[in-house]
Amino acid sequence: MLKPILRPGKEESMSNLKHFTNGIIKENPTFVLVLGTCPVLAITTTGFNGFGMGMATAMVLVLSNIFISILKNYIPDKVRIAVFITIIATCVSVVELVMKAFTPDLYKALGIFIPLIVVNCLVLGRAEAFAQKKGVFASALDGLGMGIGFTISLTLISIVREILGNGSFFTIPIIPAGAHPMLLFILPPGAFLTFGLLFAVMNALKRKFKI
Amino acid sequence: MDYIKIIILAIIVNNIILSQFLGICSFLGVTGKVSTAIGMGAAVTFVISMGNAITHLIQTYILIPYHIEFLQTITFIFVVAFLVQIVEIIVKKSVPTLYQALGIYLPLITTNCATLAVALLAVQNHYNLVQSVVYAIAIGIGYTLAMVLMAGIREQMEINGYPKGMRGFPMTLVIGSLLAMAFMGFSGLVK
Amino acid sequence: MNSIILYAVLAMCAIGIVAAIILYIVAQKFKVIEDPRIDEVVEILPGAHCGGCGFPGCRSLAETIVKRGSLENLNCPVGGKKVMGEIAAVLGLVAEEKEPMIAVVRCSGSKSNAPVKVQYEGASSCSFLNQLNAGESGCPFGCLGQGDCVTVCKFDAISIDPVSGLPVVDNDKCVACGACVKACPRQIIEIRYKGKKDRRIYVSCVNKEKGAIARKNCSVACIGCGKCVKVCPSEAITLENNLAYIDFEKCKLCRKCVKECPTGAITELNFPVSKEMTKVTSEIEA
Amino acid sequence: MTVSGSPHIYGDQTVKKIMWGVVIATLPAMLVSVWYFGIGAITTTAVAVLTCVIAEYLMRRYLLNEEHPDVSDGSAIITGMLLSFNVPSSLPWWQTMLGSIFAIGVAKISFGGLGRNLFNPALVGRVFLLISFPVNMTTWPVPLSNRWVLVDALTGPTPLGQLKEGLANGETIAALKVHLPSYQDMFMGQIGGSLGEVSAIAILIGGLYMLYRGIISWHIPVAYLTTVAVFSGILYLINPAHYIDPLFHLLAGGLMLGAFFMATDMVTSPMSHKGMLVFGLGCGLLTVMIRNWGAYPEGVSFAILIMNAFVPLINKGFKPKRFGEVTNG
Amino acid sequence: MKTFKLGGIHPEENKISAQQPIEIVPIPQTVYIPVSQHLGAPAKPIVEKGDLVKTGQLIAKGDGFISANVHSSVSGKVVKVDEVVDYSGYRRQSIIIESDGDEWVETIDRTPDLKRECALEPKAIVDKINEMGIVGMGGATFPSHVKLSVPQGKKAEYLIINGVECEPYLTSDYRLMLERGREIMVGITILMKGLKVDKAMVGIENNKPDAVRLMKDLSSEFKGITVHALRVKYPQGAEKQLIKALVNREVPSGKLPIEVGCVVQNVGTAFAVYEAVQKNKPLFERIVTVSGKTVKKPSNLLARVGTSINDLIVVAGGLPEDTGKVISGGPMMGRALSNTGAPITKGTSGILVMSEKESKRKKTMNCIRCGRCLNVCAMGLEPFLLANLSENQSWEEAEAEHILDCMECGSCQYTCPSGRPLLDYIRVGKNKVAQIIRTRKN
Amino acid sequence: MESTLKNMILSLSLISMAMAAGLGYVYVLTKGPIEEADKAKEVSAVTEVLPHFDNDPIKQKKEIEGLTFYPATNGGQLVGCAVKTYTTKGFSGRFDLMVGFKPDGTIHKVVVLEQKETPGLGAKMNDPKFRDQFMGKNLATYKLKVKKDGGDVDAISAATISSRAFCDGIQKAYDLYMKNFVKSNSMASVKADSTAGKGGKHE
Amino acid sequence: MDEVSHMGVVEKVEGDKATVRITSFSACSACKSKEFCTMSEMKEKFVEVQLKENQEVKDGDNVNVVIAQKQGDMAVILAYAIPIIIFIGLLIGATALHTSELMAGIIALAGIGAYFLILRLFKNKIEGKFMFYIK
Ligand SMILES: Cc1cc2nc3c(=O)[nH]c(=O)nc-3n(C[C@H](O)[C@H](O)[C@H](O)COP(=O)(O)O)c2cc1C
Ligand SMILES: Cc1cc2nc3c(=O)[nH]c(=O)nc-3n(C[C@H](O)[C@H](O)[C@H](O)COP(=O)(O)O)c2cc1C
Ligand SMILES: Cc1cc2nc3c(=O)[nH]c(=O)nc-3n(C[C@H](O)[C@H](O)[C@H](O)COP(=O)(O)O)c2cc1C
Ligand SMILES: Cc1cc2nc3c(=O)[nH]c(=O)nc-3n(C[C@H](O)[C@H](O)[C@H](O)CO)c2cc1C
Ligand code: SF4
Ligand code: SF4
Ligand code: SF4
Ligand code: SF4
Ligand code: FES
Repeated sequence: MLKPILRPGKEESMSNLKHFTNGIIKENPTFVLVLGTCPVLAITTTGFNGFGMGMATAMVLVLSNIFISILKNYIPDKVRIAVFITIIATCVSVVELVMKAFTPDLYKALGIFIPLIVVNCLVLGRAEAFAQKKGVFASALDGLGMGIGFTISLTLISIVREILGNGSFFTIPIIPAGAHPMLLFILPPGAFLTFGLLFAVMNALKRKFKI
Repeated sequence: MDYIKIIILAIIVNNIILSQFLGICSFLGVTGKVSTAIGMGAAVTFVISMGNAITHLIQTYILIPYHIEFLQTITFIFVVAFLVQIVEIIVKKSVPTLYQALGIYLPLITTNCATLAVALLAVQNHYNLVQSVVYAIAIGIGYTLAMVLMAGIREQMEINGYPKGMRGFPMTLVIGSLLAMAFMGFSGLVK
Repeated sequence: MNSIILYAVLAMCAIGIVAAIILYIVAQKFKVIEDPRIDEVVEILPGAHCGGCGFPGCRSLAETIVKRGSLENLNCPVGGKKVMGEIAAVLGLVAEEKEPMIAVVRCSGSKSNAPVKVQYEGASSCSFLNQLNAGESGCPFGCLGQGDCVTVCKFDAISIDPVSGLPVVDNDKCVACGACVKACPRQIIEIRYKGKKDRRIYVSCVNKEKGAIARKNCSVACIGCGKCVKVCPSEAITLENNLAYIDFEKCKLCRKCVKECPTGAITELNFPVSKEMTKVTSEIEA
Repeated sequence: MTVSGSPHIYGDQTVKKIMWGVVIATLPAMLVSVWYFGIGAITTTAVAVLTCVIAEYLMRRYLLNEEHPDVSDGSAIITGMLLSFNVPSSLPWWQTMLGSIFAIGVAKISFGGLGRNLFNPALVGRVFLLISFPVNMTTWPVPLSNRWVLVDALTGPTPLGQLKEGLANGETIAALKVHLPSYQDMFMGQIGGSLGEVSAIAILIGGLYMLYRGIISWHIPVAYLTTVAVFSGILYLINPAHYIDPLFHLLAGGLMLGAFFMATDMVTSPMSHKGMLVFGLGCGLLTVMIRNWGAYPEGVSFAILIMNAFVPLINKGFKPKRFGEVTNG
Repeated sequence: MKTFKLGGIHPEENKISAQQPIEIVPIPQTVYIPVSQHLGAPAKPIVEKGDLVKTGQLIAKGDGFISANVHSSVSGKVVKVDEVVDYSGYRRQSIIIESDGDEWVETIDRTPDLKRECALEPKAIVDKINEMGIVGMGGATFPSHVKLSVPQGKKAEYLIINGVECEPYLTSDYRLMLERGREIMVGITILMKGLKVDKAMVGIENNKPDAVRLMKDLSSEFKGITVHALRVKYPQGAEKQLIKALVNREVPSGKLPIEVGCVVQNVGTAFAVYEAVQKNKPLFERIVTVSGKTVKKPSNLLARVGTSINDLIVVAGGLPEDTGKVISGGPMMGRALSNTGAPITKGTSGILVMSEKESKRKKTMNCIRCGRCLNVCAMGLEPFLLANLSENQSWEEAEAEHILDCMECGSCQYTCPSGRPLLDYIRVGKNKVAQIIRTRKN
Repeated sequence: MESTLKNMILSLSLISMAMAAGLGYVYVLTKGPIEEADKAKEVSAVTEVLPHFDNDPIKQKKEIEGLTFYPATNGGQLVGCAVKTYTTKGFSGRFDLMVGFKPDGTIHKVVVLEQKETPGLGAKMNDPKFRDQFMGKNLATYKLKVKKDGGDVDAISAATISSRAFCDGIQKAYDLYMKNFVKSNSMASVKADSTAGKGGKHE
Repeated sequence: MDEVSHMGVVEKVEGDKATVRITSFSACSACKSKEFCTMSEMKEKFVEVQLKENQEVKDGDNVNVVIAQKQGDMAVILAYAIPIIIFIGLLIGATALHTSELMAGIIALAGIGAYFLILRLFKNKIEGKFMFYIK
């Protein structure tokens, strides 16, 4: 098999800062890459959940990126994916156990979506596209950037849904008693709708500011 | 009666895509054409029903007896990943043309979180082996239903045209929202 | 406690071995043929999937490039020199020097030059109007103005000027993919050299009728008088079927023919303003 | 002189005429609702129609970037009318407004406006309200009470709500029948319910008018109503203690309104006659299922919305028979 | 009463010229005779500038199997053989003759007597029809001798005579049936003989009861001919629909009527055949309806091929002030003209003048998916879909949706409440798809 | 690295083993805290629904017919009993409650432990407005049914199903509590039983 | 007839058969995650295509490979639907006979294996049914 040729292109010359910000805006996992959409829809019912899920994913991303970039030279190509999965699954399990121990309420709220981080294409995608090729520090930054990007979008969607659907902001009620929030927004249709409309807005902004 | 309950719940009331939000990536990604959606749906159904049987056995005969349930995530994902590979080999070995006709959908399944989730949910719900498999098949049917509906709608949208600003994901998501809304009519169908 | 760790390690070890073996078998059964360089090339390509290169998508071009191992006769019109250079660098090949090209609309039958004789009502489709009728001005060769070329352009590079009713090509956006050329039912659009400083000279007419007849419908039609052919020092102009044609590979942009043309059928673009500017040019610029 | 392709003459139906025809057809039900619910009916309808029209204008102007949006085609008016027909007359005005904006914005404009939407806007609006504001959406003023005064009206149940509640409490149909309104009241409309759905006769008049004018074809209403009658009839025969008779189902709730005004929306229903029959059949089955076994007492809105989702598939699967498709034997 | 099943519409009939007897148009000074007045290859001119010709003399010879001879319609001098702007603004090769009177070729029998018996063999009949340049008068101008030459392996059972005239306004076939019924009947027997069939059916829509009655009476004098009244419905005149209505057979998609044992000819064609075979008269004149709500004197005119359309309109009272559109043919299928100076041809069945107001199209809106177009399409197609596919340039899908089955009857566009240019786009699509299929075959 | 069989097996199994070991270690580390977290939750719920006590009710918990009872004493005196109860009649199936009873069967307080009801509807059962209406009520006199069904409970608006289920959960706890802990007060228990029987028929 | 079509490049031609490399499947080309989707190391598929009479293709040609929609549906049924039915049938059967879950599971899984073995025996017959051709 031919070795991939490293192109003296954009990525190589990217500064560490760029690695970091890349995931937040230019390759935002949710609004640009559209990866790992299940949690984006499922758990964004309160700001805390969104934020917690984002952070959990970020932890896994950073951890797995670090491990993979450390081990990258000892992995035969053919078992690459299998090893990645092992590593990622382990990181996820670790995060799972830690959350169970120290943030049990959040763990309950996120439920099955914590173990499902394993299949979030984002994590594997970063392993493949980045950690496999780059150094430990850059990989960690990349994971962190992506994780933060993911967290920001999750939190954003959660906030919108929580305010519209529950009338509260991070569980603090913000609409006067007696007024009704629009329940739809914390129910399944609201998840799709909020994401869809925010997506359209993002696209419009992107077009306007030519990002 | 129990089985009917599991089936109706899994197909419509708690539709995996429209009310549980699993497998959304494929719902957004591979619903461009009805034929694709059917192929993907069938492949997913097949893999998750096999997968559920195997994970159920692993759970009851290995993980629980040795108290290593914390390996659940790792073992299950391996089961799914390798099941896909093996099915691919088997189909290819037995009838290559068959494999050519639909082999493409298999690899996509591994990164579909529905596959892993169904295995985990079946364990969480304490289903026995048969229930677990029936559940998986029903989930698969519900998955296919949602996929096909979406694909039909998107095909029509392509012909009709729709606003530029909504092109791609936003439109798909709004349609998903209205579908989910319609499906809420099924809530409470089985108690 | 430790027994749990032991079991876990044993279980995972077993899984690891099984996995490795299965993967090994899989790897043996399905040899990977994909050349990784294809992906590299795809990544460089602009991803417009416009088909301007003659292949059904960017990936197809990438495959062909890698397979052939040379860039001869292969060109991505969208990415142009820069992209082809990058690909050449990656693959260690030489990129062909390609003059930049652009689409040119060879008709000046604007609403004032070729007045509307019959009103057309119906689908905005040049293809259909062409089937139905000679067009609103009556010129059976001229632009129909329904914008088939506009619809097919993936780059928003061509638009119908509301005043003249003719298509105008945007200098910066057009990548010379040629989609409009194929779409025009009257073969009015041509891909020509973009020219130094975007300067171009061309006969802006494709009417093959005899002069007098052509002039009946359009005041700036080429009447095939041949004056330009005589005056051209580079032998770039040919006359066939009552129609002059300037070969862009030979044309030196000397502007002699422009002054010579009695009807103003020869258009010059982006030259410094001179007194003799024909009204056509000014209109197209407008 | 003009040139254009053939044909050179046109039939006299236009979108505008069709839409205004529907508006006329809604008038009987409108008048009846004003009679029964008084000022609430008037304000709710006015708010819904105005909001829909204004929302449509603004969104088409600024979201779809149309130079001169023409809202006189009447479709937004119908959406407003039918949305208001589908809510209780006591719904707070701001909720009516939100529902209208949702209906026009999400279900219509985001798809590209008239003709491009796949789900019935008025129903989307209604379901949005039902899900978002379940309390207000299930509080039904009693007809003929407090019609012209602005105080909180007396509230009472809808026949279907009464039925569901009673069955949930383990009562039998026979026992429930005592409290349920008479069929005559249900036919005339003296029952609780959304403001436009109560009177079967008023809707029938409107429906027949639309049939007469050729605005709708008979296929969907007939298939829909027949399916409901047959399916609920079968259930009734199986267990009359638990399932009520088909006539009740036909007259109760929004079935008539749905069958004549909402399922027939040409934009969101199949195109071929065969497809329409299938569509009506599906609506009927789902309605009876949801009414009998679902959480909601009423299933018409959901049934139609769910079938809306199937329309593209129905269109694909039930094409008209092509001329010359079968070779002569 | 018989009719076809699928689809169909009922446009306003407007047969305002129905009661006008056929009137002869004076011979024009100059005639422009296009060499391509039929479907198929253009004929080759065999005269040159300066030649003297007589009325009925062959001036251009059919070139190839599907082509037809062209004869002079006046006597006089050939001025030029050149390209002349036709009704659509394109230039077509034509023979321009300056008339100097009306001297007919001697072999033509100019007596008005009916000649019933025909002694010719079938083969000779077909040859005669070929020689006389007979083409279908129903609009498609398909060379009639080709239709009569039944391909090997196929057998004709019925001759179907198309007297439907379902287009609004047009009355030329109707007048012809009323005034030349007997000749038509003889023409039919000749066609039957040429085709070697013993059954002929004449289909006439029931909005022409007198024609039905007359033809029924006449048919009793001839063996094997039956006349049928049909329920009024457009496009009954289309051959596949007519066959369905009369013999209840469906011509399979993409196939010719002969597939179900039928050959369809227009009543005008039957009359032309009569004249050609019995009277030796080539096809150089025809009946043209000139009509329209603003036309002073709607008429049915017998005019020479090559007479300019303007001349006919003058006979009918002149071009009204507020003319918006002039159409050659009927309002459903006819073509709008951009040049009224163009000549009439063998296929011109009517000239329709429309006022400015009438000629405006409906405002186009989004398709509201009402399904009306699909329910009126007599071919069972989905016009909205075909038009959309064509607009989106999805040619392959359009082909799969049988775009080529469309007969361009215009019913869909007529009914569309959104005023969508359905047929415009379908035509684009048909053209492109046919082109693609052609290149695929090569 | 070369993809030979040996290499593949070695690297994959070694990495798997290492990962398993690491994970196992984390598991062992977190096992304690996880159990504590679980227990803390139990404790806080029990504490919340009971009046002041000084024993460790968790230690004395008893399971009877699927419900868990946590008797609480203050200075050796029985001050109440927390009951972890559940119902399967919720809109989305099962949910769990913790009910605190005083020795005479009066409800001290109710909290919701775990529920999947619809946010904004059934989930409002955790609002004080709803759940606090049960404080101090004795089921011997208080009709534990929603008003619609002729009882005294103000249902959550538009969530009658959840409200009924809530009552069902409390009723279950009360019946078992009375049967097993308050044998002396037979009158109350008989009464409670009869209402429960009726309710059962209705459902 | 409805068809499913894929774009591809002719790899080699032998007699009346051509091997076509399918480049991008519609399913993948629509997917934004395809760059990351490396779970499958076999993104490339090879398809053997029966050439029509007089159909000439050569290496490197871009072609459209089609399979009839009906055949595609048939493939789905053969590869997935039937085995699932067998699987669940065996499972229920085995459970009804009171075998242990483990045994039931193994029996059912073995059943699937057997099914594919049988499929393989009929390989030639099935092969004939799924023929791709070039448009
Ligand atoms: C290429 C071609 C071949 C035809 N061959 C025959 C034929 O052999 N026999 C026949 O009866 N008609 C034949 N037709 C005539 C058609 O059936 C039909 O009558 C003609 O196109 C005009 O039909 P219309 O006026 O209904 O449009 C042929 C037409 C075409 C275009
Ligand atoms: C939509 C449509 C309508 C037609 N209407 C008539 C008609 O009214 N009368 C007629 O003679 N031919 C009509 N035709 C042409 C016939 O299909 C057919 O070509 C003709 O009858 C064949 O006879 P001919 O070759 O003698 O002209 C129509 C064709 C189409 C497609
Ligand atoms: C999506 C959805 C969620 C619902 N969630 C609940 C719920 O959590 N609890 C509940 O009691 N009712 C819920 N309902 C409402 C019930 O279906 C039913 O209408 C209601 O409980 C009885 O109405 P009432 O309280 O107005 O008498 C829900 C309905 C829907 C459609
Ligand atoms: C017969 C008929 C029924 C209609 N029903 C509805 C309806 O139920 N809801 C609605 O929003 N619009 C309805 N409309 C109006 C219009 O079709 C609708 O707004 C479109 O869905 C918007 O694209 C109806 C129109 C007609 C002609
Ligand atoms: S103007 Fe023509 S050549 Fe230029 S980019 Fe557009 S379609 Fe391509
Ligand atoms: S240049 Fe050609 S395609 Fe473009 S508007 Fe003119 S005629 Fe149409
Ligand atoms: S024009 Fe074509 S598509 Fe339209 S109705 Fe007629 S046959 Fe059908
Ligand atoms: S008739 Fe017009 S509006 Fe109706 S479906 Fe056809 S194209 Fe659409
Ligand atoms: S995150 Fe669930 S399928 Fe992608």
